[in-house]
Parts: sequence; C-alpha cells; structure tokens
Amino acid sequence: MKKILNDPKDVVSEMVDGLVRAYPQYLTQLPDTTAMVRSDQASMVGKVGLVSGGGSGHEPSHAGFVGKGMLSAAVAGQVFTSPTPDQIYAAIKAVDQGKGVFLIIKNYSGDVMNFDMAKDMAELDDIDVKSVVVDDDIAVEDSLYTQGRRGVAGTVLMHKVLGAAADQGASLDELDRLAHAVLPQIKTIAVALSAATVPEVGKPGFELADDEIEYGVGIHSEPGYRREKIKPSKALVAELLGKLDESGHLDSQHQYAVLVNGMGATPLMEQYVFSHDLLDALAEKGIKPAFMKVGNYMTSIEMAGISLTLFDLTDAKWLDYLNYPVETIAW
Amino acid sequence: MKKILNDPKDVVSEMVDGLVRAYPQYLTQLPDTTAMVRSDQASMVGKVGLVSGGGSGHEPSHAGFVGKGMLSAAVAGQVFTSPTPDQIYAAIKAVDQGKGVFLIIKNYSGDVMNFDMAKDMAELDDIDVKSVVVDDDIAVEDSLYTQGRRGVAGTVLMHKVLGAAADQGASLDELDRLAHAVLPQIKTIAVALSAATVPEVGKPGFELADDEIEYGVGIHSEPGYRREKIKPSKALVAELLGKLDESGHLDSQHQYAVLVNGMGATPLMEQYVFSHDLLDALAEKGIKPAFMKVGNYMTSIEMAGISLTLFDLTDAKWLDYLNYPVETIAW
Amino acid sequence: MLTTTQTIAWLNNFADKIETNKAYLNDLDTPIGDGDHGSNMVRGLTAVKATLADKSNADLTTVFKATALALISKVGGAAGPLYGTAFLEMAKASKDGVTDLGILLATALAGLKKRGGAATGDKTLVDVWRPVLTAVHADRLTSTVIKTAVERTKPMVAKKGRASYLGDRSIGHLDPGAVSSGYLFTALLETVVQS
Amino acid sequence: MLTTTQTIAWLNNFADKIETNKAYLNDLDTPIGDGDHGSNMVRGLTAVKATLADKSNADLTTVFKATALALISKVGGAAGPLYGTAFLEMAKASKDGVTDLGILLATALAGLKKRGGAATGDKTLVDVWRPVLTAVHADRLTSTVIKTAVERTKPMVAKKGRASYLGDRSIGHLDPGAVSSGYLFTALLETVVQS
Ligand SMILES: Nc1ncnc2c1ncn2[C@@H]1O[C@H](COP(=O)(O)OP(=O)(O)O)[C@@H](O)[C@H]1O
Ligand SMILES: Nc1ncnc2c1ncn2[C@@H]1O[C@H](COP(=O)(O)OP(=O)(O)O)[C@@H](O)[C@H]1O
Ligand SMILES: [Mg+2]
Ligand SMILES: [Mg+2]
Ligand SMILES: [Mg+2]
Ligand SMILES: [Mg+2]
Repeated sequence: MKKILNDPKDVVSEMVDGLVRAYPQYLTQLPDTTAMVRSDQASMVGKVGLVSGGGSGHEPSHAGFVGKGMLSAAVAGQVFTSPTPDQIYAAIKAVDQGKGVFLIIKNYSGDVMNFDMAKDMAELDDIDVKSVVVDDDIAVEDSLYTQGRRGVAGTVLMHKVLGAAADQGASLDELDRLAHAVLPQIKTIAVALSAATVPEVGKPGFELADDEIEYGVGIHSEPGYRREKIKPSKALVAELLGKLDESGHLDSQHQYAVLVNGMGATPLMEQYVFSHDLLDALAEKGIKPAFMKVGNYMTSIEMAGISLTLFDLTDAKWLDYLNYPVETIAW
Repeated sequence: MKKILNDPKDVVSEMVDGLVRAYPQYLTQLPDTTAMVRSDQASMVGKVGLVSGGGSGHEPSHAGFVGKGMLSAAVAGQVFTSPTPDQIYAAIKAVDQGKGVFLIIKNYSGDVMNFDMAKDMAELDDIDVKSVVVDDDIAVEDSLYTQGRRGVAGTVLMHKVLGAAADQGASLDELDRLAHAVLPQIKTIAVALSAATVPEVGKPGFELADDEIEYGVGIHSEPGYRREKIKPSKALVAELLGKLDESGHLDSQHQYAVLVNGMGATPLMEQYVFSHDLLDALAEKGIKPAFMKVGNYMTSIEMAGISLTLFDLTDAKWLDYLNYPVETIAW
Repeated sequence: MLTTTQTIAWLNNFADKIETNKAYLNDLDTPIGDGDHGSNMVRGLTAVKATLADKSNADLTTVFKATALALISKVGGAAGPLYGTAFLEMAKASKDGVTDLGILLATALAGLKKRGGAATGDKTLVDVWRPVLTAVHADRLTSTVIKTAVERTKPMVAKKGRASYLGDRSIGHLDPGAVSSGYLFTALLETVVQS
Repeated sequence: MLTTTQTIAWLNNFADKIETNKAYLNDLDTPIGDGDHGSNMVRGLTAVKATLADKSNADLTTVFKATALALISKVGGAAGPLYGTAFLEMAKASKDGVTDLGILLATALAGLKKRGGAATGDKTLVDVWRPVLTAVHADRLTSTVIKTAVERTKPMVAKKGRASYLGDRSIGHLDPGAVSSGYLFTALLETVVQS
C-alpha cells in the first residue's frame, strides 16, 4: 500500500479536517463529529433539511455536495463503514429548521440500521424525519429475501434532484414522494479494472490480473457478476448498456440523464473515451441524453473503473432540478 | 497497460468527441480540429479572447476551464505533445472579437514553438496576439542558458485570474501586464508515487518501487530531484513546503492562494489528508490561505501524486479574480 | 444472576479476543464483505474497555448502557447498530429488574433481529446467538456449542448484509459477524458460565 | 542541383527509417524526455508520404512546402515546429531559385536555430545538422560523419527541450532528435548524395 497518509487510523478525522479547513465557505464541522453542515445557514432557513452520508472513501461524496441547492449536511463514517447514529443525529439536529429532515441512505445493512437509529433518536426530539434508501446498482438482483440492490453513484443524482426541490421549498412529504418517484428510475452498473485498498486493511479488496476486468462490482470492492479479459471501451459500453437495457427497456421516446462516474484512479481521458462510445451506442438506439455529467463523483478510494448511471426522466420537472444552480465543492 | 480505450492512436480524437458531446452547453469543437471553443458566444463579444492548450493527458485541463469567466478556447494536442500551430491558429481565429487574443502557454520547447508559429500565422491576419509562458515548477532551477522551469498546475490559477479580468473587459495590453505581474508569484512543486502511461507508449514513463516516491517530477513524467522511501503525509508537506519557502520566503504578512492538485490516480481522501497537514504547517508559519482548492485540476493521466501551488497575492484584486464566478466544467 | 463484576470481566475478555483476532476478522470479511469487521469491532471494544474502567461500582444497567453507547458510537457499519442494539435491549431489561442471563440474552436477540431483519439461516450473527441462547436456557453452553454454531454459517448462503450480494458465492466462508459473536460467547463461557 | 524526384525519394526513405525505428525513438525519448519522439515523427512522416504521393510532377518548392505543412500540422511537440520550420525555410529558398543542397540546408539550419534557440552543444538535433552541413559543403558527407555526430550527443548536457530538466542526468543518453535527424541525413546519403 503506497498512499499519502499518516496513521491509517486517523485518515477520516484528518481528511474531514483538511476538507472543512480548505472550504470553510461551504462546510462547517460539528464539534466532536465527522458531520459537516452547510456554512451558508441563511440558505437553509424555512426549508426541509437534507442529510446524506455513508462510509468514507467515496470522495467527493458526500460532503462535496453540501451547499446551497443541494445537501444541508453530510456525515462521514470510517472508511467503507457507515457513520454512527450519534453523528447522523447530530447532523439532523443541526440542520432542522422546524420543517423536518429528509435522509438519503444507500442500501447497505450498516447504513440503513445506523440511519434508522438516528431517526429514532431525532423523533424523540420531535423532529420529523423521512428517508429514501437508494438502491440503483442493478448488478445485484433484487429479491424480497435478501438485502436487495446496493446504492451507488445514482445517489448523487438523487442528492441533486432533492436538493433543488428542497431549495425551492418542497415540504417533507413532497420530498418523500419525489424521492420515491425518482428512485426506480435511476439505475447504475459498473466495471472495475482494479480494487480499492482500505488504509487500515492495507491490501486491495480483490485482485485482478494485469489483463482482467470485473463487471458489476460495488463501491466497496463487492464482487461483481463476471470477470474476463479487458476489452476495448466500445465493448465495455456494449456490456454495461446491455445490462441497463435488460433491466428496464431503453426507449427513444424517453428523456435520460446520464452519469459516467470514475471510480477514483481512472483518468478523465478514459472516461471521455468511454463517453464517446456511450453516446454512439445511445445514438444507435435513438437516444440523446438530455443531461450528462462525466467525472469522479462517487468513488471507491483508488479503485480503477467506471460506473454508468441512466436516469429515466419520466417527469419533465426532474431535468430542471438537475440543471438548477448549486453552490457546492463538487457538483 | 490496462486502460479503458479503443485504439491508442484514436484516444485524443475520441476523448475530445466524448467531451464536447457530453458538454455541448460549454464546448463546441472546431471542425477537423481538436480545438474547443466556448459555446456561449454571447459572453465573448467585445472581449479579448483567451486561448490555452497543450498536450492531452492533463484533463480536466484545459477544456474543463473553457466557459464564461475563464478561457475562450482550449486546444488539445496528442498525449503529452503540444498541439500544432494550425489548430492553435484555428482557435485564435474563432475567438477573436477584434480585441485581440491572449495565449496562455506552458514552458515546454514544443508548446512555445507551436504557439509562436500560430501567433505568426494569426498576425498575418492582423489579429493582435500576446502571450504569457507559465513556468511555475520550481523543481527545475531556472537559468538563462536552459529551457527554464516547466509550466504545471499553477497554469490553472493563471487561467482563472486572466479569465476574470478578460470577462470584466480588460484590454489585451492590460491582460499582458496582469499575466506578467502574476507570473513570478505562482510557484509549484510535486511529489509522485507512480508514473503515467502514455497509451501509445504502453508502459510507464518511469518506475518507482512499491515503497518509493520521487520529489519534483513534472506533469509528463519528467524526473524530479530526489527519490526516496515513502514518508507520512506530514513529512511530504514539510519537504514540498520547504522547497517553496526556499524559492521565495513565505511571509505571514502576505495573502496566499493554495492549490492542492491531484495528479490523476491519487484519491481525494489523500489530497484532503495532505491538505490537513499543509494547513497545519502553514498555520505554524502564521499563514492562513485566503483561497484554497483541492482536487484534480492539472493531471498527468493516471500518475499518482500531488502537486502543491502557492500563489502570493501581492495585489488584492487577484483574490477577487479567483473568487469571480465562472461557468465551466471543472473549476 | 448476572453481576456487574461478571459482566465487566466478560466484556473485557471479549475485547481482548477481538483485539487478538482483528486481522483474522478483517480477513474473513474480505472475500464476502468489505474487509473491515475486525477493525470495526476493535474500535468499539476499545471504547467499551475505556468506559468500563470506572464502572466497577455501577449497576448492571449502567454497564450495559455504557457498553451499548460505546458500540453504537464507535463501531459503525452493520455490526455497530446490531451489537449496540443487543446491549441496549439488555440495559432496558435489566432496568426492569431482569438479571437472568437467559432472559437478558433473549431480549437482546429479539432486538437484534428486529434491527437487522435477519432470520435464522441468513448467515449472520443471529445464527450464533440463536443456538447459544437455546443452550444457555438448557444450562448447556459449551465451547462446542459455540464452535458448531459458528462453523454452521460456512455452508450457508448469505441473505443479509454485504455477503448477500454474492449469492451462492458466499457459500464456503464463515460469516465474520458469527465469528465475532463466537468470541462474545466464548468470553461469556470463560468469565460467567464456568465461574 | 536537387530535383523533385530526388527529394521525394529522400523523404520517402526517411519516412521508412522513422517507421522502422518508431519504438527505438520512443525508447530514447523515455529516460530524458516524454517517450513520444518516435510516435510524433511517425505521425508526421505518414502525412508527408501521403502528401508526396501525387507530387512527382510538382516543383521543388511545392514539395518542400507540402512536407513542411504536413510536419507542422501532424508532429506537434518540439519536433514538429523544428522540422517544419526547416522545410518551410527550404521551400522559401527554393522559391527564390536556390537548388543547391548545401545552401538549402544552411537556410534550414538557420531557421531551425531561430525557432528553437538552440546552440551547438545543447544536445539537440542542431548537433547533427551542424556537422552534416559542414560535410555537405566540403562534399564529404559519409555515414561515419552522421554516426559520429549522433554519438557525440551522448556525453552532452542538454540545454534545450525536455532533456534540459534533467541537467547532468541527461549525460550518457543519445538525443532522440539527433537520432531522427541522423535518419534524415542517412536517407539523404542513400538517395541524393550517393546517386
Ligand atoms: N441485516 C443484518 N442482520 C444481522 N446481521 C447482519 C446484518 N447485516 C450484517 N450483519 C452482520 O454484520 C457482519 C458484518 O459486520 P461489519 O463488517 O462490521 O459491517 P459492514 O458490513 O457494514 O462492513 C456480518 O458478518 C453479519 O454477521
Ligand atoms: N529548443 C530546441 N531547439 C532544438 N531542438 C530541440 C529543442 N527542444 C527540443 N528539441 C529537439 O526535439 C527533440 C524532442 O522531440 P519530441 O520528443 O518530438 O518533442 P517533445 O519534447 O515536445 O515531446 C529533442 O530530442 C531535441 O533534439
Ligand atoms: Mg464496512
Ligand atoms: Mg511530447
Ligand atoms: Mg464489513
Ligand atoms: Mg518527446
């Protein structure tokens, strides 16, 4: 493991410290926590608070999306480990303006349970709390009997849509309805070229040979659905787009938002080449994205790879939400 | 070499195509070139054009900084290879509004010569062209007899300052004076953990052992001034800041802008930890940055490492320029 | 009747076992999880040890509650709320006057199942808690009971937690949470049941 | 007197040598540059070959100019403007009626030095052009002259181009641009001087 770090145990506290001190105009750290709330207090007055978070290692998620028009607070857990309820609770309390607080949770046992406990704690203070559990990763088949799908890069689009609506004064119930309408329309699938190394673990979550890739990996090095020899970008696009098409027919009559997301170590050069092939493949299906973003938004430390998110804009207002101006570090 | 690409020969044309199609609101590609001009034509009217560029492989530089308030156009060369005069000339012609065009060049033989040839060509069309050659990398000692210092991440700050001034109506001569006043105040130094692989070359520019780092490398895998065992982030900060201090005394009475720049494969996690140590070290010298940014701005494909830029804000207006709002993909 | 002294000895012993096996638990969590179960648990148990240092004169409820809060606020991930809830439930029960180990553990298990939604056979720590509880009720907790329960998670297909993403490929691996619960009950055996 | 036919043969031969040695030139450019000199030159010479395909009836000026424009627009980097300027200067001179090889090369070298600012001994292609020019003027160009000139760049400290960032560490490496210019003049020898 070769990383720019001090003691691996301190990575999260040092990272949060560096982040909030570099960007005091956006973020304020709650004392004795790794919860970061929006510095622009005025922009939150009279509005529903939006809290997201999860394990660290996904930077710029989630603190990079805190700011006017997007999240009110983000809570950073240990690396690849959900934050604890006390920290989430502190964030909820800090952003509540009497209009309630909405939580954006990714579908992992840990995240769901910790956010649920925080919700229980906040409700004892008479703070209204609702939430959505994002589960956009179609690599894992959904089933009533299992944990279900994982929440991955599509979460960033959920932040954006809800952030715009909250900023425009949506109520807690309206946000809840919006979130659950948006939820099934966001789908993501990834391909990895190498795994991430958690600093405290010191070695990669899995090993891929010099010429191997794996489809369907999660953002914590969760294994995917197939391993094979590396292929040209065009073929990777075909595989990932094929999976998305299977999971919900792509329709040239629909409007789509597209997120091409770098997993950490993959340079923009490759992400743009992938986007070129993607746009060609979509064009063949008669689809031209109504909205597109390319870059590192939901990373997995220094994993190499790309995830592809398609968001079916079944409500025209959602496109406005995506284009709504924000003031954040990373959107 | 494991990369998401098709034929390495096509990487630049495919990358540029993916980029401009993903972001049509920002970028328009000039036909048969890899020059990208600002889509928002109206924002350029009556103003001096600002053209930057260089070899590809530094994404989001330079096209990521094209947009209202920043660059008018960016020209992408082959990977790590200056663009050719005809392409630069095409960009100059496309952005000229009768007020002249200012070129931001990084100090490499190739870039300087190709931009000079383009300038010659534009001057035959009676377009006024002036330029600045950015040479912020203090790893290389300056001397009358050599090429001098390289231009690296500090170039992004030069784009920002000149972009803000141009947007506010500065004349070509004013921009020229501003650029040359800013130039000596921007200083950068880097540390690498691994080298970049140029797709057409297929292997890294240099090899570092699993526990080795190199100080002072350039953005094209140019070798640095010392190789040694990896050290904690705190020690890396001490080394780099020490070099910057040597090259121009850091003064607690001055205002500084700071850019912590990821070289490509180094995750934000490490960049934030580095920032934490940096802010501590600066605080010990009585310095609190007036402006700071952390992220991948001037990369070297998938090189791992960080560069540190300090910009001595000897004129208070420069801070306003840095904070001036822009509409770009990557600032 | 469970006493404060016993409980503190139990938890300190548990903490030692977790510390000793940190790397092993991380390793177990690598093929079917995210490789952090050992690190997570160590973080929590270090805090538990610290908070218990001055609790030798406290009542059982205080001990359980302090343990729960330390776990909840330090472990994170899935294990934090699960172990935390278990001890929080025991704190609540002891506050209501319960001191019987069997009843305490039964309350804990109920809370744990509610929190995580896991049933028996889902390849989670529930698969250790369930048989251990039965043995405690029958006054027959032995290290064999614990080991067998832990081992039985190996052939199971995970239905909850990160391992569930693997489907059938989770077969053939011990569940890390089951192993850490194994240490919890081995510690119980060494400090409470056998004494 | 240099003819169109000779010049096209010269440049095609040069293109072949560059193609054959692409990897070698990249390798030379790796320790003291950025590893692309071979790729850059191949891109340019492929374009030169293509543009010369229909120039057999053109005049010398047209041949030089087409070569210059192909090099300028395709090579990029440092080599593009340098080689491009050299051929552009030869185009200008031939337009003024010059057909003498020695004078043409002298004009080219002057342009090349002006463009890049390199002096003799700076470890650039100038260090091959200079002695070759002297030999051409004395009617004594041999492969030994070329090889010696190329080899002499090895002990030099680079003062221009990327290799200059290395200072003393550039010692012991051939200059890639000197090597590619070596091919240019070997091709000249094979097609023009010896014929
Ligand atoms: N829903 C659940 N119900 C019961 N136990 C669970 C559940 N999800 C996970 N677990 C347990 O938690 C363990 C993993 O804990 P840990 O690695 O610390 O958390 P995380 O999975 O968040 O990294 C699993 O081995 C399993 O025993
Ligand atoms: N200023 C200069 N004057 C003369 N020759 C130069 C100069 N700079 C570079 N060169 C030549 O160019 C060669 C490198 O060309 P190339 O690798 O294609 O360009 P780049 O350095 O831009 O990657 C060097 O080996 C050297 O001979
Ligand atoms: Mg975890
Ligand atoms: Mg080059
Ligand atoms: Mg785990
Ligand atoms: Mg080169």
